Amino acid sequence: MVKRILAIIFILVIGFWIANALAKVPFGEDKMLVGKYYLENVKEQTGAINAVTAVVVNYRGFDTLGEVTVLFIASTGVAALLWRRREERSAEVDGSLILKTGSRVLLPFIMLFGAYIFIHGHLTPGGGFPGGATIATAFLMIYLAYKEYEIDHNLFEPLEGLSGVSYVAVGLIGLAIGGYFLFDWIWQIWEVGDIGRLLSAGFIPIIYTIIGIKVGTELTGIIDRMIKESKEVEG
Amino acid sequence: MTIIEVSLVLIAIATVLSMYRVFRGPTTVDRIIAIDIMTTITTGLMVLFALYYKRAIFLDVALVYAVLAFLGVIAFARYLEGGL
Amino acid sequence: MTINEAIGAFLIFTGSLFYVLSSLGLIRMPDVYNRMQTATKSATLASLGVMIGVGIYSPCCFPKALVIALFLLLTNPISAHALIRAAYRSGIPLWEGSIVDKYKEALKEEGEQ
Amino acid sequence: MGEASKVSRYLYTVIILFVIWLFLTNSLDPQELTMGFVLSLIIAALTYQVFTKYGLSNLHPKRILYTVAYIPYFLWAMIMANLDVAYRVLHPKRPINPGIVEIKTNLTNDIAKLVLANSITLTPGTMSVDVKGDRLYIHWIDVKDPSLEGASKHIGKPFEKFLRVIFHDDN
Repeated sequence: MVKRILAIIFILVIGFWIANALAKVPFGEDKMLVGKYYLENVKEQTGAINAVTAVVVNYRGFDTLGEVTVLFIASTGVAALLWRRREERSAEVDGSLILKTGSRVLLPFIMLFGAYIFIHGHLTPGGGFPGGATIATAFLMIYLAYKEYEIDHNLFEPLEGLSGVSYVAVGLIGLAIGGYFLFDWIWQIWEVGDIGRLLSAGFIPIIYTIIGIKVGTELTGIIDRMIKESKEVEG
Repeated sequence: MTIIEVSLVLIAIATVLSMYRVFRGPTTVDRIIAIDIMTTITTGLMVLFALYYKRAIFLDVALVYAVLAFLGVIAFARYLEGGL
Repeated sequence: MTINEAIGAFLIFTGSLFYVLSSLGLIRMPDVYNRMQTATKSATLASLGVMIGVGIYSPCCFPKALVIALFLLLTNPISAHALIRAAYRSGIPLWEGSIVDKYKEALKEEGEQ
Repeated sequence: MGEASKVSRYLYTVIILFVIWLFLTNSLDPQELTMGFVLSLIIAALTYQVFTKYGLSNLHPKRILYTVAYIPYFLWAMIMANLDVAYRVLHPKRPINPGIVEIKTNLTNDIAKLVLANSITLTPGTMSVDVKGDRLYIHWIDVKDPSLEGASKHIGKPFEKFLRVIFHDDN
C-alpha cells in the first residue's frame, strides 16, 4: 500500500515537472527554419505532394540509403547468427483447409496492395517501407498456412542485392549529371510529369519501388531464418 | 453533434468495452479474440476518420492496417496450435 | 443534407451500433466459442455497414472503401476460424451447457491413424 | 472438369488484379492504368498457379449471374444473423444451447469449401471449426438437430445450391 502511494506521488511529481517544462515551449511557431524551407519549396523542387516523402527520399535521400543499409545489416546479422546446416521447418500441425485456401486466394491481392502502397508513395501516406512490409506479410501468410513451404533463396537473395545496387546506381547517376549524390535529374533537368499525377516527383517512385522490393525480400528472408531456427531451440 | 460524431462516440464505447475482455481473460484465446475485434473496430474507425476529416488518403492506412491485423491474428492462432 | 448523405449516415450509425453489440457479446457470452460467434458476426456486418456508408456518404471514397470491406469480409471469418480451431486444439473445453461435440470424436480418430 | 490451360488461368488472374487496381486507385488517368496493367502482369505471373484452377471459365455468364444472385441472399442471411445475435446478447436469460455438430457437403472444390465455411461463419448462430474431406465441423449456438443429416440440411444446403454452380461443382 505504501509502495503504491509512493508510486502515485512519484508519478505526480514527474508529471508536474514535464508539464512545467512543456508549458514554456511556444506551440505553433517555427523553431526550425529548415522545416519551413521544405514546406515552401517542396512542390517546385521535388514535384511531390507528400512533403514527408519528399524529405525522406529527396532532401534526406542519403540518410534513407543509410536506413536501408541498417536493415540489410540486420538481415545479414540474423542470417549470420542463425546460420546452421540446412534445417527443416519445425511445424507439426498443418493449417486447416480453409486457412490454406484462403491464403492462396489472398496472396495476389496482398501483393497488389503492397505494390500500390509503394508506387503511390509520393501521393499518399505510405511508401517503400510499409509497402515492402505488406509484401513480406504475403509470404508470411503462406508460411503460416503451409507447414512445408519454403522460399526460394536463389531468387530472393539476388533480388535483394540487385535492388540495393540500383539504389546506389540511381544516386551515382545523379552524381554524374548534377554534381552531387542522389541529384534528382528526372525532375530537375528533364522536368517529367505533372504534380499530383502518378508520373511525377522525379525519382521518388523509382526509389520507393527499389526500397519496397528490398524491404520485402529482406523481411521475408528474416522470417525464413527465424522460423527455421525454432527447431534447434526446441530440440 | 452530427450523426457521424455520435457514431465515433459509439465506436469509442465499443473499443472500451472490448478492452474489458482483454484485461479479464480468463484464457489467452479470449484476449486474442478481444484484440481481433478491436482491430476490426479500429479499421472501421480509420475509414470513418477519412470521412470525418475529408481526407481520402486515410483509407490507405486502413487497408494496410487490415492486412497486418489479419496476419497478426493468424500468427497467434497458428502459434497456439503448434503450427509455426 | 442530401439523400445519399442521409443514407450513408444511417448506415454508419447502424454499423457503429453493431460494433457496440459485438463488444457486448464479447462481455456477456460464457465461453470462448460463443464469444467468437457473436463478436465476429456483428463486427463484420458493422464494418461492412460503416465502410459502405462512408462510400455512399462521399462517393469519391466508394471504390476503395468497397475494397477494404470485401477484404474484411473475406479475412474476418478466416481469422475467426483459425482462432477457434486453435482454441479447440489447445484444449479449451466447451461451455458446460453444451449438448453435443462431434469434433472430439473426429480428432480422436485422427490421432489413432 | 479438369484444369484450364495456363494461358487462361494467367489471363483470369490479370483481369481480376486489374479490376482491383481500378477500384483501389479510383481514377482513369492513363498513367495509373498503364502502371496497374504492368503490375497485374507481374503479380499474376508470380501467383497465377496458386490463385486459380479454372481460369477464364470462372467468368462464364451463368456463374456471374449466380454470384450476383448470391450476394443479396448472403447479405440477408447476415443481417438475420445479427438480429439473432442481438436477441441472444440482449436477452437477460442468455438463451443459448451450444454444441459442435458435423455436416456433410457435396462440394469438392477447395475454394467452394472456403466460401461455404465463411458463409456459415457469418450466418445465424453457426461457425465453422474445421474441415476434413467432405465433413465440416460446425459450432452451433442453438443446436436443433445434432444428427449428421439434419444438421447438413439445416446449415449447409441453402448455400450449396449457389456455390455448386459458381465454383464448378455442377457435374
